[in-house]
This record gives sequence, structure tokens and C-alpha cells, in this order.
Amino acid sequence: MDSENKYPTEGFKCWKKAKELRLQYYKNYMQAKEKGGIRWAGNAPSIDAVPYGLGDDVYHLTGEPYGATVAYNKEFARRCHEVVEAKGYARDLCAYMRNYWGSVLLNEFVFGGPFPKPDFMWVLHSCCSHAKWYQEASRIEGGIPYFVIDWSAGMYYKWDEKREDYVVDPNQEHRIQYLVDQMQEGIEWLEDITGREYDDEKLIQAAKNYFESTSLWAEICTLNQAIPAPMDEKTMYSFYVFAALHKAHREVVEFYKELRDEMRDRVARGIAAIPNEKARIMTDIQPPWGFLEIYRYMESYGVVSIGSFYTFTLMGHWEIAEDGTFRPRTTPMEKGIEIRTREDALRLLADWALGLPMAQIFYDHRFKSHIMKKIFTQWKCNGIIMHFNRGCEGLTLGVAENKQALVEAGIPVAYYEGNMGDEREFELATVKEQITAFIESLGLIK
Amino acid sequence: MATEKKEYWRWHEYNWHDPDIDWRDAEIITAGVDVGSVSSQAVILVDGKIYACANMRTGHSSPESARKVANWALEGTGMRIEDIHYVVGTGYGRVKVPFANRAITEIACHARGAVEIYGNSVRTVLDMGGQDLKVIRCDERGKVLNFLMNEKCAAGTGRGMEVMADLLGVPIGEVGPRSLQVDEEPPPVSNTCVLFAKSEALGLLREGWPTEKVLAAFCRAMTDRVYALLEELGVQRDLAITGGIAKNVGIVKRLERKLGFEALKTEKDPQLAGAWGAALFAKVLYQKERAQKRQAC
Amino acid sequence: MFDKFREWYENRHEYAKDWKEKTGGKVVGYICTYIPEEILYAANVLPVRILGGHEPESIGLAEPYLFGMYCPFCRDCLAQGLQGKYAYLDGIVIGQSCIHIRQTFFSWRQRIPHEFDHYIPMPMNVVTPRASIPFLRKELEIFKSALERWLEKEITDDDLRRGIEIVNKNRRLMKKVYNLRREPNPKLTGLEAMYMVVSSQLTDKNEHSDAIEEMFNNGLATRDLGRESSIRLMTVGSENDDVEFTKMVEETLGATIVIEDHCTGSRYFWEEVKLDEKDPLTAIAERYVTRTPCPQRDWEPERIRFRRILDLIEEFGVQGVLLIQQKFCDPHELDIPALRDLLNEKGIKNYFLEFDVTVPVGQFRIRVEAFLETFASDELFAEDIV
Amino acid sequence: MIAVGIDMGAKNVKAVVVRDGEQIGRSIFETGFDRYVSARKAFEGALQDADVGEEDVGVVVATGAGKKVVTFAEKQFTVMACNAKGIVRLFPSVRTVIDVGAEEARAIRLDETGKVIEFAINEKCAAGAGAFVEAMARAMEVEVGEFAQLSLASTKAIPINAQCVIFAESEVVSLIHAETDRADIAKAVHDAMAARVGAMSQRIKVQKDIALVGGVARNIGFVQSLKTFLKEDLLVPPDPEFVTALGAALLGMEGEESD
Ligand SMILES: Nc1ncnc2c1ncn2[C@@H]1O[C@H](COP(=O)(O)OP(=O)(O)O)[C@@H](O)[C@H]1O
Ligand SMILES: Nc1ncnc2c1ncn2[C@@H]1O[C@H](COP(=O)(O)OP(=O)(O)O)[C@@H](O)[C@H]1O
Ligand code: SF4
Ligand code: SF4
Ligand code: SF4
Repeated sequence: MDSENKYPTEGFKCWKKAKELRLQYYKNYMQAKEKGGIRWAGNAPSIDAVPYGLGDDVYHLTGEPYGATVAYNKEFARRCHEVVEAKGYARDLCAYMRNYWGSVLLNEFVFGGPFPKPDFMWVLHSCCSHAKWYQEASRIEGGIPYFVIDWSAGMYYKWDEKREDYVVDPNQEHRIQYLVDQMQEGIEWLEDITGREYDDEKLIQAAKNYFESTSLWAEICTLNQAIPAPMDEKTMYSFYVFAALHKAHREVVEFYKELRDEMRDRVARGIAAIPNEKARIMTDIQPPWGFLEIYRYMESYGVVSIGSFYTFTLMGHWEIAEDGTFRPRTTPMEKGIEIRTREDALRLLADWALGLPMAQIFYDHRFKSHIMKKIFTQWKCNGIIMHFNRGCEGLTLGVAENKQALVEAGIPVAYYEGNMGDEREFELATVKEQITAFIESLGLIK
Repeated sequence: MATEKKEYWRWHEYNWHDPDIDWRDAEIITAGVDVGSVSSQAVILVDGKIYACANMRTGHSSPESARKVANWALEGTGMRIEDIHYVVGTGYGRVKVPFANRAITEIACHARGAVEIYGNSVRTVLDMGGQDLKVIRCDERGKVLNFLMNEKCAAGTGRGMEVMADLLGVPIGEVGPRSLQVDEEPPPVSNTCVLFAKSEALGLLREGWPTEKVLAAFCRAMTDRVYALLEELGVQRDLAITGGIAKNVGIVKRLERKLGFEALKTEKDPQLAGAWGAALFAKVLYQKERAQKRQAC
Repeated sequence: MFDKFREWYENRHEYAKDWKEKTGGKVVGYICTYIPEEILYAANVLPVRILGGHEPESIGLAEPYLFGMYCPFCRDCLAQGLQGKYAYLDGIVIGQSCIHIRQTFFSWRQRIPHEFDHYIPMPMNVVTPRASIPFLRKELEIFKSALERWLEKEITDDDLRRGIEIVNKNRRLMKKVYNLRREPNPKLTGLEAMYMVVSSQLTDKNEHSDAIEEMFNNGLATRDLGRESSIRLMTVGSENDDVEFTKMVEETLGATIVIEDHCTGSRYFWEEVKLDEKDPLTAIAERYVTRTPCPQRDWEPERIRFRRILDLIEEFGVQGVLLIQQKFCDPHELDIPALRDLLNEKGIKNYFLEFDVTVPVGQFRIRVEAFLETFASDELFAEDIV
Repeated sequence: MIAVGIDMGAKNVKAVVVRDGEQIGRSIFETGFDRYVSARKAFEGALQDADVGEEDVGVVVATGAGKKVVTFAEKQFTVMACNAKGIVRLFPSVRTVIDVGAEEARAIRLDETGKVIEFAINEKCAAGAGAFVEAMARAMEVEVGEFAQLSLASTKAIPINAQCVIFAESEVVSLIHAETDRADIAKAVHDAMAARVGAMSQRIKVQKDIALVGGVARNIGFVQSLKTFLKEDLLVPPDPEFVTALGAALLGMEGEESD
């Protein structure tokens, strides 16, 4: 069926670099102590720009990408689950968290060697598990100090009847202040437990990196609106992770610039992710990491996943333009805002963090449904396949309602149940059958 | 569609009594009747010594099963239920033993019975029965200190094994030994749920797995579940296994391998533990009652 | 003596409808106990807590809106609403809580008709009050203004002080009743306490307080239930208003629940608002930030709630603890291993049970019975004595 | 033009022969160890029933979990697609079809042409399919058909809490022990299963008319319970277990004609 392969494809040039960077990231963390540096652990959304004020030799380990890496290693994951369950933890808890704890309890790092304990933990809380994850990690690791910043300060957006769209809620000042106050206290705490003097200049630079890298990621995603799509979602997973690893690091900014340029080039030359693109879908929520082959399976029918609310907005920062377009968020630097003091940086950080589209799902599922529809249209999709992920209670908040809303809007939607990090809750054959039925209903199998 | 099939799940039912004992000389006769979800046992003690017992399948009605199993144990002894001074009911149908003076949970009775059967070095009792798993921590007298029961999913219990036996046409007593006849341990089946297990087993057979290997995969999955429960409570040595599945070497051996030590062994029937423990409690309770009555007089 | 509370509990909807008719006032349903009822009382609005109905057959109604792995309690609550059982509510509010029950609120807001709704982003961080109290004060102000706009009337500081006093008084009285559970022969059962506390979330607190005072006038303090020899239990968990289970434990098995840590129990009312000379909204904000936290906001290394549980065990002479957890309830699941470790370390016997919309009383009976036997079974080992 | 649809179920293989859109033969065989053999048997049985020879067959379509072993089929479709196609042929007004087989259950919303719009399938746990009833009937030692019938005599609602089949079985056993009326137990089982299947169905937008297909649709006790749960009437075709195979044959036919 060669005639179906109408688009040229080629591998990503920066693929190799991505692999190296990722390896280096974990290596840096493992080896931080050898060079007298500091290492800390935290969740992916945690505001890592703040600890960067402690110096350039500060490295960290984000829990979710680590948990996902464990999930890839099914045998290791199975051992993690066993040891966690033996301690009496429930099986339905966040799979990343269980993979992480399991790794701690086994005292085995998935990349080899014993689990490298952090000096402290620095967390941003919104789903029920974030703070507790590290509270328990601290307990089982023998009392590692941790600091949690509450992110659940309410919705950043509000519905505007006239525009029939979401606009930024002007009632934001005290929410920003809430985060700023916590970060201020956090900085004192950081100084206290590390005995280091805090450097505001480093904070300011890191904050700028954070704004830039996360807006850049959104830009990269935006380039995937092209037909054929230059990047499939499975590849996207390998790239978006950098923002989840250390979004406030200069390295990530540089890498994302390179990737953005490559995407532009691919679009210009009409390079496709898959040669036989016939239909474009978007997905939802974390994929089952141990079974990414389902993406390849879809592609065998000419179905490419262009991304998802998840890959776009977990780490990417966006805004809604006057005309309703979902687009990369304008950074404070682009707006010409000068960041001079610690207070300046913290305020902007708080404002940026509160505005993350993904964070809005904690206050109203209608926001996500609305944005999903925007993505569906702007990225020229034909259908949506949702993963009802039993491994994450946080991002599944509202999924059932999202699905209802999308179906209401006449969008073809299918969903399957699974688990991002616990293969016992995933059945490949059943899921493939569901995907096939969906592709059939899109009229792609005759 | 239903053709007459051999019932492979049927485990051995029996009754027994000690012809050397003359119960008519006895001071205290007590009994324990364990009406489980799958099996029922009766143990008759004469002055604390085992005199008779029976082990059979539980029928539809608990009271009836209790009467049946007790009468079967007494068969040929000349003793009648009325001759027994004190009866303790235990197990699933414990409150439905019509002739019992008292009901005590199988958790307490199994621990007590395990110490009687295996000796007082027992600290952990694993009871693998028809529909549930229990892990019990006890002291040297068999007094329960702590326990866990499997909740949620009943996958991988005695009933499950019976279904497997039937499906694969392997008599239940041979499931264990045959599961050990593999050169290499296969991965555990992913779904131990009785219903799905069936199609999973069929799938494996279709893939060309020999029966032994399928059995091994099942026993392994079940062992993993048992092990997880043991780990959760924390195993203290010595370990005694009671209940019907104690007779399944496919699970016992694998469990021992995983634990790195052996469970206690016995010549006696571990399935009797509950009823035996109950009969022992009956003796104490009877003595107490008698002492109180005497005081009252 | 506690019949009135039982009646209110059983006829909660009739009560609320009657109240509306009688007073012409508005009734607001609330989800989660992190709701400043003081402000609603100040506005003469009746707050009633939305709870489940324990009917497995109606749970399916919530299925299209709630993800399968959210807790049964949040499904049960939503199913009640979808059935129209709460059609009399004029509004619904939530104080930011765990995300499962948040979904109940979100779906309710969208699918069940009402005039007024409000989401209070109750801070999760209660470890840094310096940041949380001013934040919450502002959010309470926003809530108050929203109410004022809806009701078209001003809520003054005096109103707020009155609201605070109504709720505080009820708290004080319930605590007084709870003190009677400390005695060697408790003056009330766990079931009675449950009826009292849950009904206080369903009725006008003025009336509820009167009913408690009446009990005292009728000799509550000198009652004899003859439970001095029964085993004293504590239950710990999220919400629990399972009558069947409680009856099984107290009536069939003869134990007595002398104290509990549930948000349908002591955790709901234990702390008062300390008004002093403060601005009332700040005082309210302080109360909610410093009250005994639910697990999902209990972030201190030595959890605040655990310290309190240990205190209660001591004060109420608890012999054993039943840990009750709603299936899939992440916040509590996240505390249970740590709590069990702590109790074991202190030598306090405990047993864990997982609850659903209704509990399998049969399966639970053997567990609880065996658990109780571990306290009482010494007589079974008295061979040497006789 | 003759097309044959073969539905490889977990418990039964069903085959339907269609000529020019009309069903002319069918056959059902228990799924044996060798599924290929079962498929052949059902296939040949259906041809015999239709009185046509193998050489007359234009196209063979396989569906169901074991569809891959039907090596003599030219085409494969998912069960969902076949369900939808089959039911609109029988009942053109149907917009939702609920299919309950031995181990799986699914709910499908379709349009007037029989195209799938949305579907849901039961997850993992077996407590919402035919095998559940079979296990419970076994616990009561009656045939499934009799068990189904029994339940109609009861008006009681006894909740079975356990969603797990095995726990449910022990609940049933304890109900038996408690000497609960057999009819009430049967109804309790069907109610419990209807609650699961019903809840699963409600994950899609259930639109009228609603049809129930699959072997379990023969279980009148379950049908009654599901009707009560959904508060809607259900259309049940005379041979509910053949609908999927019929749909498969029709889909095969359609493809051939357009070529
Ligand atoms: N001889 C045997 N060999 C292997 N397994 C056996 C044997 N006898 C009984 N079993 C297993 O034990 C189970 C019954 O266990 P039992 O402890 O008697 O159940 P319960 O007391 O819960 O009714 C049966 O389901 C079967 O799997
Ligand atoms: N006459 C009947 N009465 C009640 N149930 C029946 C009857 N016939 C079949 N069933 C049910 O139908 C199921 C088989 O359905 P079927 O659709 O053939 O399954 P599958 O396609 O999964 O093989 C059995 O599990 C049984 O419960
Ligand atoms: S949002 Fe999901 S992945 Fe993240 S901590 Fe919460 S449950 Fe885990
Ligand atoms: S705290 Fe637990 S029980 Fe309560 S609503 Fe949340 S998840 Fe459910
Ligand atoms: S998977 Fe099977 S054993 Fe597990 S809960 Fe479901 S029916 Fe029960």
C-alpha cells in the first residue's frame, strides 16, 4: 500500500541531543554530592526556579518523570508495587508515587545503584497526592526535610459571557500574594536547611528560563498544527519531558529553541511524522507508559496523534488571545517587564504558575472541555481518544465530564481505561480492540 | 450442552475415629464444628485428646452441614451429639451451628488449632481456605495478636484452584505436585480472577503450554498474593499453614522458596485446625462453666 | 433520648423543606466540612451538609460524570442530587477539599438546578498560617459579597458575630455531650453520637442546641446504659454515617464506640472560632486554618491529626481502633500506613476496614468479631486456672 | 451474493449466512479448545442450515476476541461495528445497543445507518457479564435458564454488596445459608449485574430505542432487572446471540458491493 505513503518523513536531528541531555540530567543528580553540590526532589510542577537561587550546583529529581521511567521497566515496576503494597499502601494510589516510593523502599535507582537520597524536597501542591507523596517519602527515607507550597489558590480564569470564552480573572492579587508569601517563607527555609546564602540574581535568571522554556514548548506544540503533522505524540513525550525535568534551567531553553527551529524547518519542507497521515487525533491524560506501542498501532492505520491537552499544558504555558486562539503565553520579558528584585521575580512566578491551563482543571472541568475543543479545531483533528487513567487521580479530575461535553459537541470520542504506571491495570488486547473500533467508526477501515 | 463431567475439584472427604479410646470413660467430651464456605469439619475431643473427626464439603444449609459433619465424625462410635458436653461453632456458618454452645471466629480457632497441630513455636498462621486468606500473628498459646484478611478481590483462593482443576482436568490433589514439574518457573498469570483465569488458562493452553506450566503460572500468581499479605503483616517464625490449601504443595513450596525458609510440617490434617481449635476452646469453656456451677451450688 | 436526632437524620429532607416553609429562608447545601457555616448563619441561610444515601442501586446515576476510581462517597452524594432528593436547595457551596468530592460539586453545579453556587478555595496549606490566613480572609470576603449579592442584603460584622456564636454554642454543647463518653460507663453509644453530630449538620443549629440542652435537663448525665464492661473502640476515617455497621459493632458484637475521628464526628465541631476583639472574618479564617486538618492538608512531618488521635485515645480510654476508609479515598489511604505504624508502635490494637456505599456486614462482622476476640479471649486460655 | 459472519465469543462461536442482505442460515458451537475447529464447525453448520455450498460464499468475515484464528475469513471487524450493523438491520429505530456475552459487556451508540458513534466496554472485573450469572447459578446448583426464570417470581430488592464475583458468590452462599428465598437471591444477582451493566451503559449517551443482544439477553431475569435499572424498555431480538455475526456478514457484504 505504498500509494498511501504520500508524505516524506525523517528522524529528528536533535533526537540524539535529547537522549544525552536526559541522561546527563539524571547523572548530574546522582553525582551532585561528589562535587559538594545540593540535590533535591520534588514534583514536576514545583517551582524549581526558587532553589536555583542556592547556586549553580543544585540538581533535582522530579518524581513524575522518574515514576514514568520506572513504568517503562516493567519488571522493576512490578517489584516496586510489591514492596509498596507490602507496606500497606493502597493499590489505587498514584502510580508514579508508588513507583517512586517503591524505588526508595527497594533502595534501587532505576538507572542503577542505590536510591540517591535528596537533601530536601520542594513541592507544589494541587492534587491530593502531591504534598503527601513527599511527606511519606520523607518518612520512609528517615526524615528528609520538605517544604510544600500550596498551588490550589483557585481559578485563574473566569467565563466571560460576552466573549463566550475564558478571560483572566482580575481578582488575582491575593492569590498571587498567597504563593509569594509561601515562597518567601520557603526561601528562608532553604537558607536555613542548606546553610547557604540565597542569590536573588540566580533566582531572577531561573525565573526567566522558566517563562521562556514553558512558552517555547507551547510554541513547538503550535507548529504541530501543520498538515502533515511534523511530530507525533509518542515523540512529543520524549521532548516535553525536559520541561518536567528542569524547566528553569538554561539548557532546556536552548534545547527547546533548537527543537522549535527544527519544527519550523520540517513544516516548511512538509516533513511528516508518519508517511500515511489520514486522520489526526488528540489524546488525553498520561499514556500507559509501558504500552506506547498503541501509538504505533494507530499509525499503522494512518492515524497520527498530534498531542493532547496533557502534553501541551502539563508544562506548556498558554493564553487565550482576543480572537479566541489558544496560543503560547507571552512572557514577562516579551511584555518588556523588568525583573529587578526577589519580590518582582516571585510575583511573576506566582502569576505564571497560577495561569497554567492544566492547573485550572482543579476548579472547573468546563475549562478543560473548552480548551480541548479549541485544540481539536486549531490542530485540525478528526477525533479524540481519551485514556481514563487509573494511575492518576489528579489529571483524571473531570474526565468523565470532559468526555460528555466533547460528545455533546459532536466530536468523535473514544476512551479506554488503563494505568500510566501499573501494567496490571492495562489490557493491551482490549485496548487495541477499542482503538480499532474507533478507527473503524472514523471510516478508516473498510 | 452440559455433558457429564468428572469432578476434578473434589478433594478427599473422610471420617475417622480412634478405636482405642473408650469415650464412655471420659470426663469431658467437647467438639469443634467448623462450617466453612467450602468445607466443614468436626473434631471431637475426649478429655482434650482427639477422638474423632470428619472433613466434608459444605452443603447449602449451614445447620444441616454442621449436623452432617458432626454425625459423620461420630459414625460408628456410638456417641451422639447430645453426649457432647460443650460444642463451639466456628467458620463462616459459626452462628448457625444449632447444637453449639458458643460461636468463636475461625481466626481465633485457627490460631489455637495451629498451635495444637504444629506445636507452640508457631508465631504466624497462614490460613488458606476456600474463599479467603488470613494471616494471623499469635503467641505461644495460640492467642491472636493481630491478623489480616484479604479484602477487595478474592482472586486466587481455594475456590479458584477448584475451578482450575476442573478446567484442566487435573484432580485437585495433583494440582500442586504437577505444577512443580516444570524446568523453569513461567511468569505468573496476570489475572487470578476465577472467571478471567479460565480464559487466560485456555489462552495459554492454546499457545501450546503444557498443563504443568499453566498450573505453575497459576500457583505462582496465587503465591504472590499470599506472600503480599504475609509481608503486609510481617512474618514471624515459625510459620504454620492451615486450611485446605496447606495441602497444595505447589503453593506451599513456592511460598517457602519466596520466604527463604520452610513452614512447619505435620502428619495431621491442617484442614482440621479450625475445628480442633474450637474443640479446645470448648473444653476450657466447659470447665469454666462447670466450675462456676459448682460455686453456685 | 437521642430519638430526635435520629428522626432528623432519617428525615433530613423533610426537615429542610419544613424549615424553608416556616421561615421563608434559603437553604444551601454544602460539600465537605471546610465551609464557614458561621457566615451562612450570619446571613440567616440554613446550611445543610450533602451526604450519601447508602443505596447501591442509585449509584449508577453518577457514573456518566464521575471517573470510576473516585470514592463511593462522592458518587453517592452526586447520585442523591441527580435523583432530585435535594431539589429544595437554593444553593450549593464547597470549601475546597479532596478532589473526588470536588468533582461532585462541579457536576452538581452543572447538572442540578440551583440559584447560587460558590467555590471557596480553602487553603490546603495550614502549615504556613502566615500566608494562609490573610489569603483565606480575602476569600471569605469574596464569599460574603457573593452571598450579599445573591440575597440582596448586607451581612454586617454584628451578623457575623451572631453567626459565630450560634455555631460555637452548638460546638460547645456537643463537646459537653462527648465528655460523657469518656466515663467508664459511657452515657451514650457511638450510634447516638453519630446521630447527634450528623443531624447538627442537617438542622438549624439553634434548634439543635436546644435539643441538646433538653437532653441534659432530662438527665442525660446520669443515664445508665450498662456498657461499663464493653470494649471501648475508636473509629478513624473520612466520613462515616453507616448506621448498619455501627449497629453491628455496638448491638450485635457489644463493643462501644467511645470516640471517633471523622468529619461526620468530632473533627467537624471540635474547635471553636476564637473571636476575642478580632475582626470576625479573620477569626473565622483562623479557625479553619488551625482546626484539626483533614489528611489531605495535614502536611507536617508529625501529622497534626495523629497527635490528636493519640490524645483522644488517652482521654477516652480507647482500647482498640478501627480504621475505616472509603474505597479509593486517596487522602486517607495516604495516612493509613503511617497511622498504623504509629499505633502499633504505641501498642494500640487497630484494624483496617474498607468501606463502600454499603458495607458487606457479613464479611465485616467476622473481622470485627475476631478483632474484639483479641481483647477478650484471655478466658479461652485459662486452662491452667481451672 | 452470499456472506458469512463468524462471531468468536469467549463461550460460543456463532455463524450467520446472509444472502443479499437476508439471513438464510445460522449455527452456534461452544468455543472449544481449538478455536479454529470450533469456527469451522460453526461455519459449516451455518452453511448446512442455509443449504448452500462453501463455493457459493462470496466473503467470510470474522469478529470477536478470537477473530484472528479464523484464517479462512477475508475480513475482520470489531464486535462494536458488527453489533451496530446487525441491530439496525433487525430494529432500524435502535440507537443504543447493549451487548452482554459470557465475559464481556459493551454499550454502543449508533446512527441510523448502523455506524458506531460512541461505545463503552466493561473493564477488567468479570462481575458484569454472563459468567457471573453462571457462577451464581452454579452456587445455587440450578441451570442458568431456570435461574433466570426464578428471579421473575421475586419483588424483593436484596443488595449484593460485593462486586467481585467470588465475594458475590460467598454472599449468595450466605444468603442460601440464611435460607433466603431462592427467587429473591436470583433477583438480587440479576439486579447486581444490571447495576453494573447499566452503569457501564450510562457512560455513553444512552438514546432510545435501546436493544439488548448477546447470549445474556436470553436471560429474562436479567432483562427485567436491566429494564428496571435503566427505567427504559428494551428491545430483544429473537436470537440475540446472533446479532453480532449477522452484523459481520452484513458488513462483509457492504464492502463487496461497493467494490
Ligand atoms: N487434598 C487437597 N489437595 C489440594 N488442595 C486441597 C485439598 N483439599 C482441599 N484443598 C483446597 O482447599 C480448599 C478448601 O479449603 P478450606 O480451608 O477447607 O476452606 P473453608 O474452610 O474456607 O471452607 C479447596 O477449595 C481446595 O482448593
Ligand atoms: N437461555 C439462557 N438463559 C439465560 N442465560 C443464557 C441463556 N443462554 C445463554 N445465556 C447466557 O449467555 C452467555 C453466553 O453468551 P454469548 O453471547 O454466547 O457469549 P460469548 O459471545 O461471550 O461467547 C452465557 O454466559 C449465559 O449466561
Ligand atoms: S496529578 Fe496524578 S500523577 Fe500527579 S501526583 Fe497527582 S495523581 Fe500523581
Ligand atoms: S476525603 Fe476520601 S472519602 Fe472523603 S470525599 Fe474525599 S476521597 Fe471521598
Ligand atoms: S477480578 Fe474477579 S476475583 Fe477480582 S474482584 Fe473482579 S470478579 Fe472478583
